Amino acid sequence: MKQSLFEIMENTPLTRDVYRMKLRGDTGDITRPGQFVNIRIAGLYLRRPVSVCDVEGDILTLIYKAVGEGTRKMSGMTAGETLDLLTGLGNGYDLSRAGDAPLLLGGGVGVPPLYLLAKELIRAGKTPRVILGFNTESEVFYENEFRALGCDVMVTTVDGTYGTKGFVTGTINDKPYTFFYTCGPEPMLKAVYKTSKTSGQMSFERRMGCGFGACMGCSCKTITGSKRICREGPVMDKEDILWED
Amino acid sequence: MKQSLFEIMENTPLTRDVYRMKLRGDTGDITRPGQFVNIRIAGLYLRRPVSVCDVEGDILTLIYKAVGEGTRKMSGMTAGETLDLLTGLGNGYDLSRAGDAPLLLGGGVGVPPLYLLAKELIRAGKTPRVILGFNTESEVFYENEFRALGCDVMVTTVDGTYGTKGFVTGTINDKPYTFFYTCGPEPMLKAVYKTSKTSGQMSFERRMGCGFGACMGCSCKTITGSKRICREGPVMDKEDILWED
Amino acid sequence: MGRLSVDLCGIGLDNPIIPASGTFGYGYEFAELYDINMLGTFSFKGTTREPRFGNAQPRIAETPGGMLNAVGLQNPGVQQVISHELPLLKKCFHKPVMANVSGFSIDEYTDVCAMLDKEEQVGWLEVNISCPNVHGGGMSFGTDPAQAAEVTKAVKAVTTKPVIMKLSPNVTDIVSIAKACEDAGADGISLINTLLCMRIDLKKRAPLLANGTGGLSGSAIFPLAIRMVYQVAKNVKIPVIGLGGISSAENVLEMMMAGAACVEIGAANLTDPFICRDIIRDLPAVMDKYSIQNIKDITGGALK
Amino acid sequence: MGRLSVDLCGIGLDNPIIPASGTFGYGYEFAELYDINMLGTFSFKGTTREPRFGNAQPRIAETPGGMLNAVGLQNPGVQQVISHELPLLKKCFHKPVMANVSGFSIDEYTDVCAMLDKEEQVGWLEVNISCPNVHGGGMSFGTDPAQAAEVTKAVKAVTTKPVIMKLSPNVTDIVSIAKACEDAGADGISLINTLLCMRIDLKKRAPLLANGTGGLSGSAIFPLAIRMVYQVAKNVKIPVIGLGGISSAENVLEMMMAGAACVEIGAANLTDPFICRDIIRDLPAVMDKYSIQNIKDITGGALK
Ligand SMILES: Cc1cc2nc3c(=O)[nH]c(=O)nc-3n(C[C@H](O)[C@H](O)[C@H](O)COP(=O)(O)OP(=O)(O)OC[C@H]3O[C@@H](n4cnc5c(N)ncnc54)[C@H](O)[C@@H]3O)c2cc1C
Ligand SMILES: Cc1cc2nc3c(=O)[nH]c(=O)nc-3n(C[C@H](O)[C@H](O)[C@H](O)COP(=O)(O)OP(=O)(O)OC[C@H]3O[C@@H](n4cnc5c(N)ncnc54)[C@H](O)[C@@H]3O)c2cc1C
Ligand SMILES: Cc1cc2nc3c(=O)[nH]c(=O)nc-3n(C[C@H](O)[C@H](O)[C@H](O)COP(=O)(O)O)c2cc1C
Ligand SMILES: Cc1cc2nc3c(=O)[nH]c(=O)nc-3n(C[C@H](O)[C@H](O)[C@H](O)COP(=O)(O)O)c2cc1C
Ligand code: FES
Ligand code: FES
Repeated sequence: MKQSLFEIMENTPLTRDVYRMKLRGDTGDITRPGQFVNIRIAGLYLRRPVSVCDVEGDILTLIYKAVGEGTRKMSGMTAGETLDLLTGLGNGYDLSRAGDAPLLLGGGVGVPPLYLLAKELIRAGKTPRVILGFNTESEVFYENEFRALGCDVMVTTVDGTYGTKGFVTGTINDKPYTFFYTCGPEPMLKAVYKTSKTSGQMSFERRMGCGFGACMGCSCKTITGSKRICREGPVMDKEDILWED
Repeated sequence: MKQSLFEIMENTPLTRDVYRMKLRGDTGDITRPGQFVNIRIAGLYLRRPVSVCDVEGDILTLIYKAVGEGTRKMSGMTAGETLDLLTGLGNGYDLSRAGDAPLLLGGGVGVPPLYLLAKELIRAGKTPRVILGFNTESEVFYENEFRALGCDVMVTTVDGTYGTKGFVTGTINDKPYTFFYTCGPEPMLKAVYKTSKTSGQMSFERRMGCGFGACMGCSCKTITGSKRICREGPVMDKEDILWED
Repeated sequence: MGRLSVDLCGIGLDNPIIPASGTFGYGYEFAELYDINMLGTFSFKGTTREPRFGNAQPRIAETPGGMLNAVGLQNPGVQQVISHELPLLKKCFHKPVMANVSGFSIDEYTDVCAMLDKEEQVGWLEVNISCPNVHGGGMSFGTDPAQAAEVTKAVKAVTTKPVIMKLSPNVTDIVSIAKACEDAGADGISLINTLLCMRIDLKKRAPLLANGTGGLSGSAIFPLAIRMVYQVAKNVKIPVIGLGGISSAENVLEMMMAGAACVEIGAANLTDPFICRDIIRDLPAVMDKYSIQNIKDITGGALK
Repeated sequence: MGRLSVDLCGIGLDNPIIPASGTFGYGYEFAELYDINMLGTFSFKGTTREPRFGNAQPRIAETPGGMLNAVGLQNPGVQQVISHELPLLKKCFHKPVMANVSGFSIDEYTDVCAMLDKEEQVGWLEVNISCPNVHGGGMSFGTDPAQAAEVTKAVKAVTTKPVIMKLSPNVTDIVSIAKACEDAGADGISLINTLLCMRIDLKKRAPLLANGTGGLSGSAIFPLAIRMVYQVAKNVKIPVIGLGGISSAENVLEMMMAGAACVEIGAANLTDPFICRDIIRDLPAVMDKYSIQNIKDITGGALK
């Protein structure tokens, strides 16, 4: 983990309330796709956790949805401003388990961390199949970016206004896969857990006090005992998950 | 009183820790020298009161010393940023009592409100004598600005490194005057109160909750009863003052 | 009856927004800024039997997310309030007003309440019991259920107007105080008053406020107020007025969901004199966002 | 002996900076970030007899100038702390450490303290009495002087190490609790623990934390902590550790002038993991500004 200042290079809307922010800074501690950063925002007490979407040299890409006070403040920031980030947080996805035909399932703002994952899988010589789920056409983002990487991309929308109508789980078993990686809202993770036919890894969200293991704010129960989402997570093995309700 | 946004046009140091800030905005409620504005500063709960140093059309000039969190934050602001101001606060000096030979006595950051006062007195055909007191040479500011207005200016420094050595009260009775106006730290006001030979008006500072008469945070006892420094003040008649210790 | 209307002890309010005592004077300063008749009502400056200058200077200090005050109940005394302030108030405000009463003995409370009871424009008496009881050992009336009940009973005996007991948060068990007031006949409860705090002047190595301690108000105390309103609303049947750190329409909804029938807004008026006007303006859109048709329906929505 | 050194119950500290329990784990996570041997000491995560998972999710909420937590004393239980955590701690920290102990009955306190008493590296026992007494009606041990005294006496009987009683701010009269602990033999007092608060989720119309209420920490409570430390320090002779909302070297000086012999820093570690290191670095220059030669000389400087 590192604490350092990043300079905003770009902050542009991808949809009505989803933004992409590119920052320049010390990315040295970011070692795996699926890790996250924790962002200090002036006027707010707690930092805000956001997944790493991409890293290229000293350029870090984040994609976030403006949902509350913190992310709304972020959406108003402009190039040249600096942000205090904790980087290198969380375990990240384990690429070694991908097998030959990995499947990536992203829902809404669960899509971003899969981008760096896809990139690394392709670098490792695999062609991931990617299913991106959104509510409606106007919310779709990053389809082309995944395609440009060379992935086999499919988009689903709940209302059918774009791509295939339905949830990502509707088409999950259309083609065979060796392992799955997913990130998205918890109901989607549950559905993937139930429908998936292989082992896999899922990334979770929790309200966080620190983001680096000090406060026990983010603990969850798993098959192998209590784990901190910020440290032993956010990525959990399918086999380890204990749904609490 | 008005609440409105002002745009910073300029924010430059006059000495090591005294800054002049020029702002553009709705100055319509500023009617008298000696009034003040109350400034909202992001991250701080209470506004910060600062005297009006000058108004020309929609340009407001403030001079402030960086002493604590709020004024330090102000000193880091740059042209183009906006500030939320309450304007038109306080009673201001009463020009009608000046007589033919008004005397202006300013100490440190008590100097700024006297500038607009001097300007208005000159506009009314009078030539004020002005004594500006500072601790030491490096803290002196606005001597030339007062001279440029056409005032008869004298500077005193406590350590004698510039102008006349001593306090403003050391030279107060060197020439005759019809009325005095003063602003500065409370020990100076007390000294002026004791040494002065005519009637006069003095401007006070108090920690303020609101700055516009709502909280009773700034009350002081006077000969004619309790008064709010922010509303019935900050300018008080010499005859009305009751020193509390 | 609009979407914002609520009821407080049988008197209808156009909306639940009430500037809090001590932060809105007698209304006429704010009437220069906007038409204060848009408010639900307001609670005027705490009134005592004799005129009080209040505490020595300084009386105000800044804290993270809030402010301390040790004004010390400066007010011109009940006679002057009736003869001088209420006539001025009447000129700019045409609704029932809330009279905030303080006292240092039971007698003082009853004397002041009896006099304000005769004033037609006074709709409610809000009885602030956070002052120390000078005849009862100096402990605040509001920190002991028995004393709180005694004030309530005494005041109820001298007025026919609804009596709202205003509670202090500086207690171990807020529910026991609220219940004691309810059992003694209170028509409503308002809470919270300020939280007793202190700042120290590093240069002087002494408390910053001349009084030593002061009361904390502002955003910092909002979550404390929510907890106490929630606990009290769960345990009493009379209406609760929620206050403490409210500064937005969202805060108003949160306080009402915690159990408040309406809300008061204090320190926020001091840093943003138009805050009550703006909150009233913002409420309908924020209610739409959370699918709230009539605001009165959400009172206590979060109580389980 | 440097300018920053202080004494805590007979054990010297290189400086008065102590990360607070629950915000610094068992130290080894922070040891990856900086050399934690620069600290005065630190207080490790609250330890109970049995392992505890703690409360359901969510456990964390943001508030103006602070945060709520309802972690619920998650810890692996005293046996695991001794067998697993303390050996890890020993590898990265070479000074006496403060053991923070919690309990839901007198027996639990004494069992845990007796076991930790045998650990050489434990310098002080910090006994957190803000948990409810499950055998005594559920009221927190820390809200009643008699119960606070009972815990103190029981713990003192099973250990020879200095016992520091950690007080809850959720009380009417903090001085009476502190004095009861002192009279029962406590060697020191630390305060404040978190302030009981609540936030409500507007979408769900329910408390945001699964537990309903949570404890407020962070800057928002700093002036409350200053007031309580001031009042307690004025009335007890044993050393007081001041904490609550400290996040700068200036805050440290203010807390010590209010009467603290040394300070703990809690929530600030969570949002700025290097805060303790930075405060230790900043202190000498800030002391120069206020003409302070040795920091221990300012303890209680503002008490009259
Ligand atoms: C490991 C991790 C990775 C994440 N990655 C992304 C991402 O790549 N893109 C993205 O848009 N969002 C992501 N989120 C969710 C994001 O953190 C929240 O949307 C954000 O914190 C909301 O802050 P706010 O101030 O706008 O909302 P508010 O509702 O005002 O926030 C109030 C508090 O609740 C917390 N909070 C609110 N929603 C969430 C949530 N869903 N998860 C965790 N804490 C929450 C906030 O952090 C804050 O402490 C991630 C969350 C986690 C835990
Ligand atoms: C009517 C009036 C006019 C003023 N005009 C000027 C001016 O023209 N130029 C100038 O440099 N200063 C002026 N001051 C003083 C100025 O308001 C303070 O220096 C400033 O508020 C300090 O804020 P801070 O955050 O930097 O200091 P901090 O010490 O961090 O402030 C903490 C709190 O104390 C209050 N406070 C601190 N010092 C003073 C003070 N001397 N008077 C009132 N409140 C104080 C602050 O407003 C704030 O609420 C004036 C004060 C008043 C009352
Ligand atoms: C300057 C000031 C003066 C106050 N005077 C009174 C008073 O006279 N009577 C009273 O009941 N409460 C008084 N209060 C308390 C407020 O009415 C309110 O209970 C408290 O400030 C919490 O609400 P807030 O956080 O919205 O300010 C005063 C508060 C402030 C800030
Ligand atoms: C996440 C979290 C966990 C805590 N756990 C404990 C604990 O186990 N034992 C304890 O005595 N105090 C605990 N506390 C309280 C802190 O030690 C401290 O008393 C309080 O947070 C106030 O200080 P602060 O404002 O600097 O955080 C905890 C606080 C937080 C924020
Ligand atoms: S957020 Fe603090 S331990 Fe995970
Ligand atoms: S500062 Fe509020 S009345 Fe003067």
